Amino acid sequence: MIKEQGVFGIFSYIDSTVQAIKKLREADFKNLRVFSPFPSHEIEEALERRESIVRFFTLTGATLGALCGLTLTILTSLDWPIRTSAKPIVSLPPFMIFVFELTVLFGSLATLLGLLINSRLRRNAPRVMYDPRFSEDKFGIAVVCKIEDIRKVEEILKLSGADEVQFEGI
Amino acid sequence: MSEIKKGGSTKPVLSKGEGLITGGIKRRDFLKILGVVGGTAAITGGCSPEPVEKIIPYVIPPDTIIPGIPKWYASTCMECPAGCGILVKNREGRAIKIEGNPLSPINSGGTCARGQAALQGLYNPDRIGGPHTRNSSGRLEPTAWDEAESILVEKIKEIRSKGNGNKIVFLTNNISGSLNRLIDDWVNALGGRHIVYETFSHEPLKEANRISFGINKIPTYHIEETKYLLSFGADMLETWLSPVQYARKFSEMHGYKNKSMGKFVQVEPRLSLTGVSADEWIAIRPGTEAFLALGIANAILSEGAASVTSGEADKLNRLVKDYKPDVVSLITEVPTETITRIAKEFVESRPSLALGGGAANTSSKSTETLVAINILNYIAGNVGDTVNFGDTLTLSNANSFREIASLVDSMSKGEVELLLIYNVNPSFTLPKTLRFDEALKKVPFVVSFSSFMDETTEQANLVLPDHTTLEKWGDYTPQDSVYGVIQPIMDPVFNTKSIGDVILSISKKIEGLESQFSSNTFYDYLRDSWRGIQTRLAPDKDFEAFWTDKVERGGIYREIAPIQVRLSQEVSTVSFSEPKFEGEGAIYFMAYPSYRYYDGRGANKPWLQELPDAITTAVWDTWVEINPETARKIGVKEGDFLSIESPYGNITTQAYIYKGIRPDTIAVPIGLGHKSYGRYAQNRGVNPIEILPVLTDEASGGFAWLSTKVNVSKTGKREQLVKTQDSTSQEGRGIAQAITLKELESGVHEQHELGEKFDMYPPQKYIKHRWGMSIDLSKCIGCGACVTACYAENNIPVVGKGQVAKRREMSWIRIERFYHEDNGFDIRFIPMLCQHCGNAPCEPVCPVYATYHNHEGLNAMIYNRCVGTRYCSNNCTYKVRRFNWFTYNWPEPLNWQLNPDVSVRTKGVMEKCTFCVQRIRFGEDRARDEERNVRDGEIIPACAQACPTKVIVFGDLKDGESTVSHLAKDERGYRVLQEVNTQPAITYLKKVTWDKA
Amino acid sequence: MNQESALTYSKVNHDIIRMLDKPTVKWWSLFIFDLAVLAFGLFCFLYQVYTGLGVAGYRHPVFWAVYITNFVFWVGIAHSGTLISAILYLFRARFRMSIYRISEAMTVFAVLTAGLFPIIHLGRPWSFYWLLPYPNQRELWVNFRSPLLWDVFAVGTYLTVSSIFFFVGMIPDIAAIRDRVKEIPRKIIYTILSLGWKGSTWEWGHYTRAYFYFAAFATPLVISVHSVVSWDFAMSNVPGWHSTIFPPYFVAGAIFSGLAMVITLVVPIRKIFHLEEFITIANFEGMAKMIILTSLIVTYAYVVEFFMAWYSGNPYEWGQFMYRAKGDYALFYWIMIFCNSVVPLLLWFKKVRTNIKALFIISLFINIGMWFERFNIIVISLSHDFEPGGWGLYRVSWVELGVTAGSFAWFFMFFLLFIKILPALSISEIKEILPAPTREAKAR
Amino acid sequence: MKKLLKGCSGVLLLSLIFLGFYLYTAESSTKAPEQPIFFSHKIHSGDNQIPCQYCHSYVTESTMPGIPSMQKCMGCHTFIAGKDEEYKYDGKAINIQKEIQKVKEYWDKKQPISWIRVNYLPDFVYFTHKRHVLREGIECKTCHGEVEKMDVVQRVYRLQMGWCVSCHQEKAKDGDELTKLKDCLTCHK
Repeated sequence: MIKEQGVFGIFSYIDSTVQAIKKLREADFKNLRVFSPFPSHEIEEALERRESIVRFFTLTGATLGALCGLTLTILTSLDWPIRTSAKPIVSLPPFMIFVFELTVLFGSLATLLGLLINSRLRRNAPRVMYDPRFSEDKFGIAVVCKIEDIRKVEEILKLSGADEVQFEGI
Repeated sequence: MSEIKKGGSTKPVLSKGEGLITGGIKRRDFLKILGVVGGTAAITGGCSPEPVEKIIPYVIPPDTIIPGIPKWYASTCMECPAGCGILVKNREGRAIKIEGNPLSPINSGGTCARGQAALQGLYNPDRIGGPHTRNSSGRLEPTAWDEAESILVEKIKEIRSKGNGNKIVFLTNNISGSLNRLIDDWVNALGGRHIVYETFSHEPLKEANRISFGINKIPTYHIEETKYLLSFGADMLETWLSPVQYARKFSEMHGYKNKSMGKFVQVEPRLSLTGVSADEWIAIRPGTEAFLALGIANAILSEGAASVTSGEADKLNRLVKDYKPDVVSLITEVPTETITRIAKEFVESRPSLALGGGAANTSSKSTETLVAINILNYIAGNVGDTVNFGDTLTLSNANSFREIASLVDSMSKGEVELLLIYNVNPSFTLPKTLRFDEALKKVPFVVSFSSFMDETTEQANLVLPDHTTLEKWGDYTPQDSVYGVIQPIMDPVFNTKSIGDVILSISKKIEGLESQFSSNTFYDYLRDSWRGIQTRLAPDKDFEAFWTDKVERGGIYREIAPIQVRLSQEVSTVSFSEPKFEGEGAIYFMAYPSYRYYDGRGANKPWLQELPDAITTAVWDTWVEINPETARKIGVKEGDFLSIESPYGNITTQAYIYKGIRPDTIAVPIGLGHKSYGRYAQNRGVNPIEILPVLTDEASGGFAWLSTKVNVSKTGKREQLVKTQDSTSQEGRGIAQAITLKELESGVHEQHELGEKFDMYPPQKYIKHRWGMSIDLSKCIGCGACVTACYAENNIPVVGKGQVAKRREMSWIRIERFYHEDNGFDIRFIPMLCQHCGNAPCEPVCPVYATYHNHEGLNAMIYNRCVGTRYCSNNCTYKVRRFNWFTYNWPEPLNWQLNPDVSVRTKGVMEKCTFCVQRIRFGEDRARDEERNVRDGEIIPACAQACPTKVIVFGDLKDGESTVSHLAKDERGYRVLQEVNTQPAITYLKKVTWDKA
Repeated sequence: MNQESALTYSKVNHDIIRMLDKPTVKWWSLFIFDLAVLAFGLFCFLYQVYTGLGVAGYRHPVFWAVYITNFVFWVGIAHSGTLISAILYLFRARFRMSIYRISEAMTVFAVLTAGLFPIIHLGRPWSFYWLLPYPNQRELWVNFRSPLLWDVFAVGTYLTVSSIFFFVGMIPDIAAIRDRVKEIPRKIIYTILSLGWKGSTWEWGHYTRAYFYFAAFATPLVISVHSVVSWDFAMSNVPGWHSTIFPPYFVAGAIFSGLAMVITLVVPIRKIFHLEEFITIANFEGMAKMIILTSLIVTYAYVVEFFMAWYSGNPYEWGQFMYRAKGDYALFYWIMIFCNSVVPLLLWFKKVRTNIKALFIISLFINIGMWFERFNIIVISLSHDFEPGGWGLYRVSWVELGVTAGSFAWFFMFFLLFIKILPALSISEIKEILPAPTREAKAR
Repeated sequence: MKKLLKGCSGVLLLSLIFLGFYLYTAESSTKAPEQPIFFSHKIHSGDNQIPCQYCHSYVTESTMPGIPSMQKCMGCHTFIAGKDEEYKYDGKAINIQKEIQKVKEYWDKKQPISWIRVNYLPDFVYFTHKRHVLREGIECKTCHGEVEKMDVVQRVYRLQMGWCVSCHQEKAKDGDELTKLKDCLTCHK
């Protein structure tokens, strides 16, 4: 794998972070990774990110769940029809409960799956391009760029108010 | 000895038990059971591993047994002197169910609870396993039959050598027939006496009949033909003479049909179970029935309504002239109008019948009372019509209490050297004041033939346990018209020997008797004796054919017409006075025979112990019934322990507040309070006989049961009175409904809706059948035979007092009783069982389909699928489901009785009435084999079969012609809690009442 | 937000992660005591399985009693957790931030506890899996028409979804702990649990979206679950159960009891861990107000039940309700009324609802009252239904009490472990409501 | 991607466990216990062509087929003592005469032989041989396999519910009959 170079700025303030993002984007550095201790709308807006595609996972899961609920209840009831209390073998009103529950269950599981896949969560500690302070009170911007652009990026970060700037290979 | 094992099941495991017969290959051998016998199944389920099972074949196959196929044998029930005919079901060599013999004119197929429970006598775990003799240290120890018999032989030889043959006494219960003859002859040959002792022997009835008509006998009564029944304390539906017979006849008389029914008036201080079925209860002052009868007679005679000759009328008029209704009213505390009204009704509704002589109401003037009742019957023209002196009871042959008392006296004087006791338990049934136990100690040698270790047997020197009725040959003649055959249903369970065989076998060893008693076995003796009957009754028949036919049918049944009798001269000599009561107390003490335990002999049968008393619903214990007014006065609530003190002793038992008893009377049932008699009877309840004085009915010498006045006081101790129904009121919910005769006649009554009402769902489809039931409340007398029959048929466990206290009795059918106080005091019974609802609330709530509605309308319960959520029971409108809180066990050999066609349930599953699905399937299978449809009435569930009054009708509702589908549309029909729209398959027919005056 | 303005991001981290310090002797003794009670409960259960359900106090016709009471009680407790975390999340109620993690934990543990009872109360608990629709050689399925099966699905779904919700909400906080702890074993555990969370924008982007969906699912789910639980009763025909108001009545009751339980749990934690800065009086007041509201709804339901019984002219219903008020169990009924309808009225006074001690005591009353509410609904209704001949009373047995105590121990075992292992307050969400540090603010 | 793989393998493992369980419960396992006497159905029923019903004589009358009594065994074996030769089975050599001698010993002691049950039905299942054999004409081997070829009887089918039900389902001619044949009360009472 070809090593890419990254520049890594650490900020204390959210407005400086947002400013840095805007400037970097203006300078056509689009490959940014921003870290924050909490979800921040300002940062997201500055990054102009697209809507998360987790929702499609949710939709698929929920639909699948509803279908499962419907088929499971109807088909198993018909498989060995047993009469209880003069009620029809396929009693849709109670079956709707299963449709609902399975919609929720499958929807939630699919959302979880969507979250895990899309945000690429994996079970090891981040080693590169990360600072433990991000989970505390610092903001960070990692800019992936060519070696020749490193200086430029560093300059933008520092100008925007970065406390520190580091270099790392990705 | 073979063994069948099934993993984790409570099915009968045949193993060597103490005293159980273990060797030999015999006819109807139950020990070498073919291993593939399904046995009684237990349910496990889940992923239980398969047990390693053994299959054990017969060595020699018995000739009559095909494993898996039941055989029925006819016999005669000996649980009380009534002698009902029975059919006993044998599966794989074991008796598993008793049913009434439909051919018997006594019970016509019905039984009582005691009859059903005879099986628990047979399989009682506390039976004496073999002969016992008293050793040097004074303890009874097992011995061999040869040895035991030779001890008796030596004893007899010794007594005879001293020339004391007249000091031999054979004390038995009323055993008529061949055994009676054998014992009579045998003891006479020895020079001794045979004394017949029955706890309830009704001497006053005999004596009164002798005085009135010159016949010293107990007649039979044709209750079924009467239109008006007036009973002076005769508990004919419980223990009086022949309860199943009279229950059946009563239901014919009193059951509503063709827009009419007979009327029944019960005169007694305590409303008994019999009284509950009456249309009117007259709470008379105890012991004054004679005056009421005379008052009624007076009223009839003074109206000139009597059907007697003028000479007799004069004679009678002289006798009754002092007893004008207003005078009588003062003595009896019965209103004058009631007396005149009853008099009018009694003569106008003919044929009528007056009965008397219930044990509980037998006072020291009982003979006079019964004479007065005889007069009533006579002037109403009933004698020779509904009173049948042609067909009399053999109970008439019993010795009187006075004779028993003199026996006790001679015993204590040392005038008895050898006492042989069979089937009686005088230590328990005689009052303590008679000092029987002390007298018994004076008898040098006592032999008991009892199969159970009762109070008397405990004191015997030699115990030679007899077979129970279901294990031996014999015969019994309860009344002149019936010769019942007793045949063994199975080989003996324990190492017992028939008393007849013992007598015959020891006779061989006593010189002088060998020739007279030459039969090898009692079976031969019996056949010889029946040869005599055959020569008498059917001289032209071949004996073998005659014998086989009678054994198959269960006996000889004849009809004997009433004979005409006239009033004797002696009547005019009778003088009437109030009976004597001993004791200074203010309260009359009534000890009444229990329809569950009779005189106490039923107490060792767990089914009877757990059968709720119909009125109180109490189980496993004794109680004292006390009027709420009296209770309030002494500050007593239900469950309080009361001390009842007579001059002769003191008993302490729990109070039951009962409006059906006079405020000046308390009542305690007889039957419990055993000091021994096995684990189920021992130290349970109290025996009211203990505090009774030795007072006899003066004229007849019969025991005067109602002869004591007592003091009642609170002890301060209190416990829950264990009973199965707490609520006494039906809260106006129309569970047990009634309708008056007038309403029915006029047709002005609510017609219940029979048409299909609007439903969300399409009507259900039933393939071929829809099983249903109808229950006629006008016939139900609350006797509990159905309950016990259900226990027997469906392997229902007995849970014991502690569990019933938690209302965990397992009975699938219960007799609910509701008190009504709006218009006089009145009790209604309603048998409550699974209603097999068309819209069963229990079904849809089961998550695993353990209960569902099948194509024949059955509400099925699949035990092995049940996980035990108990939701079905919560949702059951009728609360008829039972849950197995534990795995219940049947102590060996009670488990031999289990029905192999019904699963034995283990802990954690629900169960309930199945309409006896095993019988339904059996009937359907048979019909299919014979390529026909199931006939109406062919399939009968155990409860319907046992019912002596034929309350329950079972059949196919889909078949428009069946009896049950007609009854379902009956004008009296209703369904319990119909408004819940459960659409039950059971139609109840409303009880019919006479309009209250 | 005056009080909170003293908080800084690092103080949030510090204070919350401080709670995970080595357990004290007190904690250990509490934990061991808890395990002892749990062991006793387990013994009672095993004894019951071995001997038979008869060792519990059930008696005909009361076939459900303390176990199902506990089931409904714990499911009810669970509900307020989801309410606080999901519903209030959707409504953006700020006072939820500091307490939602505790209440979510409470939800998960309460459902874990509740889920035991349907199995404990079975006659044959070893066959409980027959309630699950799985292909088997018998070719038998389950009865989807049975409310008990609805329960299986509802509670199962609820447990899964609330666990996911609970866990997902914690990922960033666990990452924060991971970044702080030094000892190797803990570091590894938190590393695994944090799933490599970095706090990057794309993570946050998907995260907030997913979180929103979880909340959106959880909200109807929570209502459905307690509705389904109420249908266990309402779908039957027992007088006192068969009622259309049961679902809303049960949901309100669940929230009511759950809020009380949150207070019961949070008050001691706040005191022990000195979290006054995070969990403020205002938070409590917000909950107290919700308690008033739900108490009124519940009281309304009590009244309406009586009214409907009377107005319907149904003798069975009316008989049942008169029995509740005047019958053998009247004491329990009036305890319920006192605890649930009368005591919460005190919260109308601001002085009371801002007094932590008073709140704590009131919350205990409500817990007791709500337990008895379920007990009354179940036991009194069953003991007095259609058929007077079948009426009977119930008395609790020591086994049931043991199992009940065990269930509390089971719940608190999880809770004790939770406060020592996982962040009991949400680090990232508290930061969300803190004013973000800006250079402008600093300059001023 | 790794994550996905891991997840997939997890799901796969889970379904394998389920499948295994399903197969385990549905499988037709064999069970051939060693009996107290080497009784060969092959010799009796196969070689000598004795019909099943000769020994299992109640099969068309009763719920149970009947295990032959010792008397029945001796009915023949009083006259048939067997050849004094080795009979090969499962690598073992069995002396037929000695085995028959064992039967005689039992008979002399008037003791039954405790056979080990091969085909087992739980107690709560009510199966009637009569209904199946007599009415429906189902052959013995349908459930017991080709016994006439077995020296030691072994279980061919596990006789589990699903197996019974599938046959009941096939036999049903119409909907009503299917309902009847699949009624739980048919086998559980």
